[in-house]
Amino acid sequence: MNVLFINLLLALVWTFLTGSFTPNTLIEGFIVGYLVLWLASPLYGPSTYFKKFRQTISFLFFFLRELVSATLKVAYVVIKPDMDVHPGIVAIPLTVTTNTEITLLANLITLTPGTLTLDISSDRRVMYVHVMNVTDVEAFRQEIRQGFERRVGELLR
Amino acid sequence: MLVAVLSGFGLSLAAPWAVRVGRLRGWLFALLPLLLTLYFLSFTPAVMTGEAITASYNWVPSLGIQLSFYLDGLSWLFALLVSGTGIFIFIYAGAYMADEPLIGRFYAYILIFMASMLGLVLADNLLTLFIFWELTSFSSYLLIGFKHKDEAARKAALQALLITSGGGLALMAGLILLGLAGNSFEISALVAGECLTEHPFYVPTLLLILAGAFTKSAQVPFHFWLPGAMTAPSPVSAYLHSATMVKAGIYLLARFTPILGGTALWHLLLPAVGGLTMLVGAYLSLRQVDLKRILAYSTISSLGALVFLLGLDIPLAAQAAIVFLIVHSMYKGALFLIAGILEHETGTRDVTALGGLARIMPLVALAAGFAALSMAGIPPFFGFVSKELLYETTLGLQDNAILFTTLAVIANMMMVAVAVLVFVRPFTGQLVETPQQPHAVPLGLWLGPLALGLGSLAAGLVLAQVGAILIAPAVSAVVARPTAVKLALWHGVNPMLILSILTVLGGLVVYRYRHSYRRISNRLDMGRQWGPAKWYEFGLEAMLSLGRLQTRVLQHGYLRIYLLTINLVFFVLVGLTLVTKHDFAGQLPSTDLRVHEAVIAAIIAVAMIVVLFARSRLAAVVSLGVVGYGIALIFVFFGAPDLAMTQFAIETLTVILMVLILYRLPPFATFSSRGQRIRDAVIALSVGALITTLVLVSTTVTQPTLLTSYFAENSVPAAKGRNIVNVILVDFRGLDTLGEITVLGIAALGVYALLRLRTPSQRKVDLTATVETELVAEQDKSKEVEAM
Amino acid sequence: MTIVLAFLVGGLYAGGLYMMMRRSIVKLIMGLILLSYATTLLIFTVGGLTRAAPPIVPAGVSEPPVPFADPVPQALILTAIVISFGVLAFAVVLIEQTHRSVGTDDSNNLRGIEGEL
Amino acid sequence: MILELPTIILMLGLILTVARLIRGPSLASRVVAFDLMTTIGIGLIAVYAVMTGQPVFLDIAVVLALISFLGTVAFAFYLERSKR
Amino acid sequence: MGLLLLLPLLIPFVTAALALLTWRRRRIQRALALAGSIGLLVSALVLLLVVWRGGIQVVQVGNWPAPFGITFVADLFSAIMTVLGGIIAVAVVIFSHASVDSRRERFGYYPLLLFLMMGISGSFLTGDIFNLYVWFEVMLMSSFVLVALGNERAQLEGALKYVTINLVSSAIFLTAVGVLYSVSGTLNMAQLSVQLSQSRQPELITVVAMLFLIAFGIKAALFPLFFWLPASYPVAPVAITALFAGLLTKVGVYALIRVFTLLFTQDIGFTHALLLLIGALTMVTGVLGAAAQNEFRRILSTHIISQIGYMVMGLALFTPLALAGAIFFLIHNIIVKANLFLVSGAVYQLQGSFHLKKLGGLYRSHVGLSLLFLISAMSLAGLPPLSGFWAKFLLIRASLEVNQPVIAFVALGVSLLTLFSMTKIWAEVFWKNRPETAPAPKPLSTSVRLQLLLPVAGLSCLIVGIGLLAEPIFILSSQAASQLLSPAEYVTAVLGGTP
Amino acid sequence: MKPAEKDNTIPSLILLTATRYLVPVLLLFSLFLLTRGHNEPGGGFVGGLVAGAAFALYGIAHTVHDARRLLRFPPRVLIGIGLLVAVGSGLFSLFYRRPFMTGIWSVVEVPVIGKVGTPGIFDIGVFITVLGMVLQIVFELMEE
Amino acid sequence: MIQTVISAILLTLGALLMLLAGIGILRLPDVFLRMSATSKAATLGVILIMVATAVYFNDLGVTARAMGIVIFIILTVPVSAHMIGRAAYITGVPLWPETRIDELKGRYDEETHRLEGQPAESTNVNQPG
Ligand code: NA
Ligand code: NA
Repeated sequence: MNVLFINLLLALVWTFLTGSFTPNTLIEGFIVGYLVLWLASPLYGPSTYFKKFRQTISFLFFFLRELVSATLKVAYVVIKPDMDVHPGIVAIPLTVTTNTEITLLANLITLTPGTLTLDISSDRRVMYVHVMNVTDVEAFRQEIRQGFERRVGELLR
Repeated sequence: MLVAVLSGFGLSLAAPWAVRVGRLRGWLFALLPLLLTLYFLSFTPAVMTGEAITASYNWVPSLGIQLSFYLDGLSWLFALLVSGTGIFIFIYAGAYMADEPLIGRFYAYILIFMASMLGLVLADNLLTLFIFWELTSFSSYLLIGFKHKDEAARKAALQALLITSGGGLALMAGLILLGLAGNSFEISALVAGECLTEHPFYVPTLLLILAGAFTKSAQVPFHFWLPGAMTAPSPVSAYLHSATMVKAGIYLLARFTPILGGTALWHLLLPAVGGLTMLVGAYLSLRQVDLKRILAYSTISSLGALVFLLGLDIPLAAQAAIVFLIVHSMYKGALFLIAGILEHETGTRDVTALGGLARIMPLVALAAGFAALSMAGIPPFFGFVSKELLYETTLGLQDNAILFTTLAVIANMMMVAVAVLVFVRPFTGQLVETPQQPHAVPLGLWLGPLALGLGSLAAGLVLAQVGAILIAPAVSAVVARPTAVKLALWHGVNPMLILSILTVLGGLVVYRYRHSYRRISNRLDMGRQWGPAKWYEFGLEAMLSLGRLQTRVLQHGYLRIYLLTINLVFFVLVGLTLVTKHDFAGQLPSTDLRVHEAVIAAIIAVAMIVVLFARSRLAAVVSLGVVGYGIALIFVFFGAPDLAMTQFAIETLTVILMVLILYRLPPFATFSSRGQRIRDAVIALSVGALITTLVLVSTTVTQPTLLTSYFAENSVPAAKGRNIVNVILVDFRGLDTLGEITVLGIAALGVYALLRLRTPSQRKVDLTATVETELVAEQDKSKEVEAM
Repeated sequence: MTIVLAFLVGGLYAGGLYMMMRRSIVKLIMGLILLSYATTLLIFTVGGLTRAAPPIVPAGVSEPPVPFADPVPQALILTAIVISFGVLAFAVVLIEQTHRSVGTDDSNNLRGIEGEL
Repeated sequence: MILELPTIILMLGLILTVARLIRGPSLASRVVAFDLMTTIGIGLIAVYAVMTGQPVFLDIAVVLALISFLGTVAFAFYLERSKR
Repeated sequence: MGLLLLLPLLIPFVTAALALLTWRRRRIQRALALAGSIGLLVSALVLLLVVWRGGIQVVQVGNWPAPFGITFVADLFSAIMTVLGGIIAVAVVIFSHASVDSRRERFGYYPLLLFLMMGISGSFLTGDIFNLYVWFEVMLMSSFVLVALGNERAQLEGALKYVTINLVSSAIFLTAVGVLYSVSGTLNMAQLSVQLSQSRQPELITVVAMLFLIAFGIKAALFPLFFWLPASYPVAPVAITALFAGLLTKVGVYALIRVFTLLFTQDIGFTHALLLLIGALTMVTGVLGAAAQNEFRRILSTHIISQIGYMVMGLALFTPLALAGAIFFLIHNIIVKANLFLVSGAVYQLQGSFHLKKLGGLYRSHVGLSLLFLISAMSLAGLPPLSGFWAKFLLIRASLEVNQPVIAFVALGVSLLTLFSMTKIWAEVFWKNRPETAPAPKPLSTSVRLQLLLPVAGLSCLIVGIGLLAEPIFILSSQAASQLLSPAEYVTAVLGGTP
Repeated sequence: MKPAEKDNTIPSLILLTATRYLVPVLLLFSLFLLTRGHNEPGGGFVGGLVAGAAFALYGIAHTVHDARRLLRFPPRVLIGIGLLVAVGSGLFSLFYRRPFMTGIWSVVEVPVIGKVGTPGIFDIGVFITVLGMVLQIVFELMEE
Repeated sequence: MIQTVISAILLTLGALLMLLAGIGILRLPDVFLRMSATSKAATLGVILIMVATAVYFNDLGVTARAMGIVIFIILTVPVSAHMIGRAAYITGVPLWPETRIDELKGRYDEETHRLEGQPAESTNVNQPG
C-alpha cells in the first residue's frame, strides 16, 4: 500500500501546484499521479498495487452496475400494476470465512437485485438470503457463489 | 422597669434548675414577686401625686414600636395585684405541687405568665401591650394543659387558647387601626392626642378591641372557656383565672376608656354584654356542684359586673369598678386556693361530698369564712363597700336606673348564695367520708388564702387609706383627670344599704332553695344543646369537615385531574386576559408558504395524531420519532443547523431510551370512558387554540432584537467564533450551558439511583435483581464497614 | 409558514395535554414528549422565522450576511431541548420504576398518600 | 427554480412512506418506513443545501446518517428482546 | 467582587462535582456537603454585607455587557434569600448526617443536595429570565431525584405527580419566556423592565404575566395549583422535605415577587388584584387542608401552602410595608418551616412514625425537643414576640393601611387555624401519653443526638433572635422592599445608567 | 431474566463486524463536531451525543460490559470531570482579573483547531458531561 | 452552469429513486419485500444526490461530507435491513403467502436466537393456499 500513499501524495502535490483545492483538482492529481507511477513502476519493484487498484475499480463498477440494475428491477416490480413476485428465503453455504468478508458479502447481497441478507448462521457457515423471485434455488446459490463471493474473496486476499 | 418586667422571663429560664432546692422552692420563687411588690410599692408617693413614671426602650422604632412602660395609678394597681398575689400563689404552689415531677416547668410557665401580665399592665405601647397580652394567653394554655396526660385538660387548654387568641387577633387588628387612626402607638400619646371617636376607624376599632377584651375576660358568649380552664392546677385558677389574667380585658377597657369611651356605642355595648354576663354567670354558678366550677361561673359573673360598670355613663362607675376589682381578686383568689386545698386533702371537689372540715383545718376554714363574707358583702369586709358602690352607681344612672339596679341585685343575691354554699357546705356540719383522708394543712397552703382573706377584712377596716392610696390614682387614670375617692363603711341608712340587706336576705333564701333551683334550671337547661360551647364545638367540627371535604375535592390524588385543573386554570386566566385585554387588530403574520414546509408540517400533524390514537406503544414511539425528525427538518428550513443536528441526535437517543424502557411497560390500555376522553379532548383543544392565538398575536409584534445584532457583530471579532449559536452557547450565554449540563448530570444520577437503589423489601421480592447489583452491594457493605 | 406553525404548536400542545390526561402512565410519557416538542417549536416560531440563512459568519468576513436567522432563540431552544431530554429521561425511568414497584399502569391506582385519607 | 422539482418528488416519496408508517401493520414495517424516512430526510437536506446554496446544512445530513442508524438498530434490538 | 456574586453558585457546584468523583466514600461526601453548604452560607453572608454597604451588586458573566451576556445581580432581596438558602443548607446537611440512611447516601444524596442548592442560589441571583429557567431546572431536576431517592412505593407515586406537574409548569415557563423574548427582544430582566414599561402592547404583556403567574404559581403552590405539594413533600427523606419546605416553594415565591415587581407592573389594577384573591384562597385552602391531616409531616406540608398565601398577599398589596412584610414573612417562614420538619424528623428518629396516633409522650421524656418544637410552632402561629408575629403584624398593618380589611380578616383567621394545627401536633405528639402500641423512644448515640439537635436548636435561636431583634430584620426587609419598588435602581445597576 | 439468561442472545455477526468500522467513524466524527463547533454547526453537545451513540452502538452489538471496558472511566466520573472542566474553564479568567467565564484566548494559533480559548475548553467539558450522561443512562438501562 | 445542470439532473434522479422506494414500501406485500425496495432504491438515491451536491458546490469539505454520507449509507443500510429482517423473522412477522420457500423455518433457537447453519439440501417449498 506504500504506492497508494505515494499516489495520494502526488495528488496533493498536484492540487498545490494548480493552486485550487477542490475535489476536481484532487481527482485530476490522482489520475496524473497514477499514470506517472504506472510509468515509473519499475522503480518500486514488484507491487500488487496496480492489480489491486484495477480490481477495486472494476469491483466498484461491478457493484454500481448491480446496484443500478437492482434498482431498475425493483422499479419494475413496484410500478407494475400486478404484483408478480415469488419470494423465498434461501440458505447459502459460505466459502468466505473472515468476519469482514462475510459482512461485506452480506452487505453487497443486500444492495443488489432482488436479494436481502437476513442473517448468518451462528457457526458462520450459512447465509440466509431473502430473494424476491425464486425460480431455481440451486441456480441462485451458484450465482451468488460465482458472482459476489468470488469477487469478495479476490478483493480481500 | 424593663428589668422588673423581664425578671420573670429570666427566672423562668432558670426555673427547671432552680426547683432542685427541694421543699423550700415555693418560698424561694416567691422572693421574686415579693421584690417586685416592694419595687412597685416604692412608687407609691409618686403615684399618689398623680405623676406617671415612664420608661422607654427602642425595640422596633421604624415601626413605631417601643418597649415603653407607663406607670400610673391604674397600671400601678394592677402591677401590685399581679406581684402581690403572686407571692402567695408561688408559696402555695410549692406546697400544693410538692410531688409534681414537672414542677420546674410549672414555675417556668407561671413566671412567664407573671412577667407577661406585668408587661401587659405596664405597657404604654399598643404593640408591646399586645405582645404581653398574647403571652398571657400562651402561658395560660400551657398551665391549663399542665395535666397534659389528661385529654380533658388538653381540650380545655386548646379551647381557652383558641378563644382568647381569636380575640387576641381581633385585638391586634383593633390596635393597629387605633394606632393608624391616632397616628401613634403610644397609649399616653393617644390619651393626650385628639379625639378619635369621630374617626372613620372608630367603630371597627372599638368592636375589634372589645372582641379582644371580652374573650379574655370571659364575657358572654365567650365565657365558656373559663369553667373549662378549671382543669388547671388550683394555684393557676386562683392566679390567672380569677385574680389577674381574666382581668386583663377589664384593664384594657379601663385603659382605653379615655380614648374610646364616652360614646353611645360604648355605653350601649359594655353594659349590655357585661350585664348579660353578670346574670348568666350568676345563674350558672349555683347550678354547679364542682367547687371550682362554681367559683369559675361566679368569676364570670363578677367579670361581667366589672364590664358592666366600666360601661355605665356615670363618673362613679370607674370608682365602683376599681374597688370591686380589688375586692374580687382577693376573695376569689382565696376561695380558689381553698378549693385547691380541699381537693388536695380530700381528693374531691364536689361540694356536696364535703362537710365538717373546719375541725381538721381551722385556719383554712377561717380564711374561707373571711373570703365568703367579703363575697357576700357583709360589713366590715371590703366586699360590702364594693356592693354599696355598685348600687350607688346604678341608682345614680339617668336612664335605666331601675333596670340596671335590679340586675345588679339579682346577680348579687346569687353571689351571696354561692358564698354561703362554698363556706357552709365543706366546713360546717358533719365530717363526711371523702376519697382521701384529710390531714392538717401545711403552712405553705393556708398562708395564701388566710392572707387574702385577712386582706379582705383589713381593707374594709382601713378604707380611707385604701381609697386614697390604691383607688384614687387608678380611678384618675381611668377617667383621665384627678379624682378624689372617699370610701366609708357607714353612710347612714340609704337606698344602697337597704338594697344590701335585701341582697343578703335574698341570697340566703336562694341558698335555702338551691336544690329546687338546680332541678328547675336543669330542666330548663338549653345551654348544653344551644349554648356557645356548642357553637364552638360545632364551629371546630365544621372547620374540620370543611377541611376534609376540601381535601377530597382538591387533593384527591388523581394525577390526570390535577392536570385537568391546571389546564382549566390556564384556559381561564390566559384566555380571559387574551380576550378581554387584547384587541386583535394587528395584522396576521405572512402567509408565505412553501410546499416542502407544508408537507413536513402536515406529516408532523399526522404523526402526532397517530401517536394519540395508536393502539401499540411502538407505533406511537415510531410516530413520535417522526414528529421529532419533522421538527428537526423545520429547523433546517429556517436556518438552524445546530438545532436540527441536536434535535436529530436527541430524537434518536429518545427513541433508544423509549425502546429500552417500553418493553418493560405494559401495552397501551384505555381506561377512561368515552365521555372522559371527549371532555379531556375539548379542554386540551381549547388550551391548544389559546396557544395558537398567543403565537399568532405575539408574532405580529415581534421586535427587532438588540441582542441579535450585537451577537452578529461581536461573534467573530470578540468571541472568535463564526457559528453564532455556538458562540452564544459557550461564551455569550455560557452560564446557561453550565446549568444545562448540570441538569444532564443530575438526570443521569437520578436514573442511576432509580435503577440501582432498591428498598430492602424490593430486594427480597425482586427476582430480577442481578447478581452484579448484589455484588456491588456486597462491596458496598464492606466499604461501609471500613468507613464506620 | 408562521400561521401553519402556530396551528401546529397549538395542536402539539393539545395533543400533549390530552395524552397526559390519560390514565395510562405509558401515555403520560408520550404526552410529556409531545409537550416538550410543542414548547420548542413555539419558541422557534415566536422568535421569528428566517428561511435558510443560518447564523454563521462565512470565513473571512466579520459579520453574517443579512438577513440571517436570529441565533438567540436557537440557542435558547438548544438549551431547552437538552434540558428536557435530561428531565424526560429521568421521568421515563421514574414511570417505569413506578410501574414496576406498584404493578399498575393506571394512574388512578397511583393516588399515593392522598389515597389514604 | 429548477430545484423545486426534486424537493416536490421527495415530498411525494415522504408522503407515501408516512402512509406505510400509519398502516403498519407490523412494527417491523413501521421501522422500515421510519428508516426510509430518515434516508429521504438525508436526501432532502442535501437538496435543500443545494437549493439554498448553504453547504453547512450538509453537516446535518452527516449527523443524521450517522445517528439514525442507531435508532433502527435499537428498534430491532427491542423487537428481538420483546419476543422473549 | 465579581466572583463573590457567583460563589453561592459555584461552591455547591464544585463540591457536588467533586462528590461525584468520590462516589461512595461516605466520609468524604459528608465533608464535601458540609463544606459546600458552609461555603455557601459564608459567601452569601459576605454578599449580603456587601450589598447592604454598597448597594446592588452586579457581575456580567463572561465580561459581556448587559443586556447581551448573562448578568448576575444581587439586590438586598436576592442576597437575603441566598443567605437563607445557606442557613437551611447547613442545617439540613448536619441533620442529614444523622437521619439519612446509608443507602441513600451511597446513591448520590449529598451531590444531589448540593446541586439543588446550586440551582436555588442561581435562581436567586440571576438577572436573566432564561437563565432563571435554567437554574429552576437544575433545582427541579435535583429535587425530582431527591423525592424519588429511595425507591419506596410512596416516594415513587409522589414523585410521579411532582415531576409531571412541574414539567407542565416548566413548559409554561418556557412558553412565557419565548413569548416575552418575541415581544421585547431581550432576556435581561433589567432591560425587560425598561422594554415592557414602554411596550406598545401592554395588554399582551398582561397575557404573558398570566403565563408567568401560572408557571411560578405551580412552583410556589398557589391555589388552585398546589396539589403536587401535599402529594410529594411528605414522602421524601425528612431532611429533604425540610429543605424543600424551606426553600423550593419559596423560590417560586421569589420569582413571583421578582417578576411582579420588576417586569409586570403595567396593569396592577388587574394583576395584583388577582394576586390578592389568589393569596387569600391559598391561605384558606392551605390551612383547612392542614387541619384535615393527621400526620405530622402532612400537616406541615399542607400548611406550607397556607403560608405562601401570606407572601403573595404582601406582593399583591404592593406597598412598601406590604412587600417588606412579604420579605419578612419569607425570612421567618423559611427558617420556621424547615425547622418544624427537622423536629418531625427528630421525632421520627425517636419513635419511628409520623402518625399522630402512634406518637406521644415526648413532652415528658424529651423536654428540649418539645421546647424547640414549641418555639417553631408558636412562631408559625404568629405568637409574639417570635418571628412569625412580626411577619403577620406587618402584613396586617399593611392591609389595614390600604383599606383592605377583608384580606386582613382572612389572614387573621388563617393564623388562628394555624394555631389550631400546631397545638394539635403539640397535644398529640408531646403532651399526650405514648400510645400502648407505640415503641419506646429509641436511645440515640450522643453524636446522632447532637447532629439532630444542633440544627434544630440553631434555627430555633434564629427564630427567637429574629423576634427579639425585629428592628434590623425589618429594616433589611424594608430596604429590600424599597429596592423592589424602585426598579430604576435595579435597571441602572445592571445596565449602567443607559437603559 | 436472570443475568445468566440475559446476555445469552447470540449477537448478530453482521452488526458486530459493522460496528468495528462504525464506532471509530462515529468517534472521529464526534471529535470533528466538537472541534469545529465554534465555527461550523456542531459543538460539544452534539459531539457528546454522537460519541455517546458510538459507545451505545458498541454496547448493543457486544455487551454493556464490553462497552464499559471500552470507555475505561465510569460514566459518572466522566460527568464529574466534565462539569469540573467546564467550570474550570470559566474560573480561568479569574487569573486575568476578569469576571467568571470571560473567554481567554491563546495568542498563537494551533493547527487544525485554530486559536485555543477557554470557551473551547468549556465545550470540551460539555462534551465529556454529555457523553457521561448518555452512557450512564443507556448502560444502566441496557444492563437491567 | 454545467455543474448546476448536472447536479439538477442528478438530484431529480435521486429524488425519483426515493419516490420509487416510497412507492415500493407502500405497495409491496410484506416487510421483507419492502426492505428490498428501500435498501436499494434509497441507497442509490442518496448516492446520486450526494454526487450532485459534491458537483454543485465543488468544494473539498462538501465533497468529503458527501463521500462520508455515501460510505456510511452503504455501510449501514444493509446492516439495518439485516437487523430488522432478523428481528421481524424471529418475532414471527408473517411472510407474504406467495412466498415459495422458507429455509429459515425452525432454525432459530427460541431462547437464545442461535441460528443453525444446516446444509441447504432440505429445502421445503411452501405450498401457497
Ligand atoms: Na444556552
Ligand atoms: Na453548536
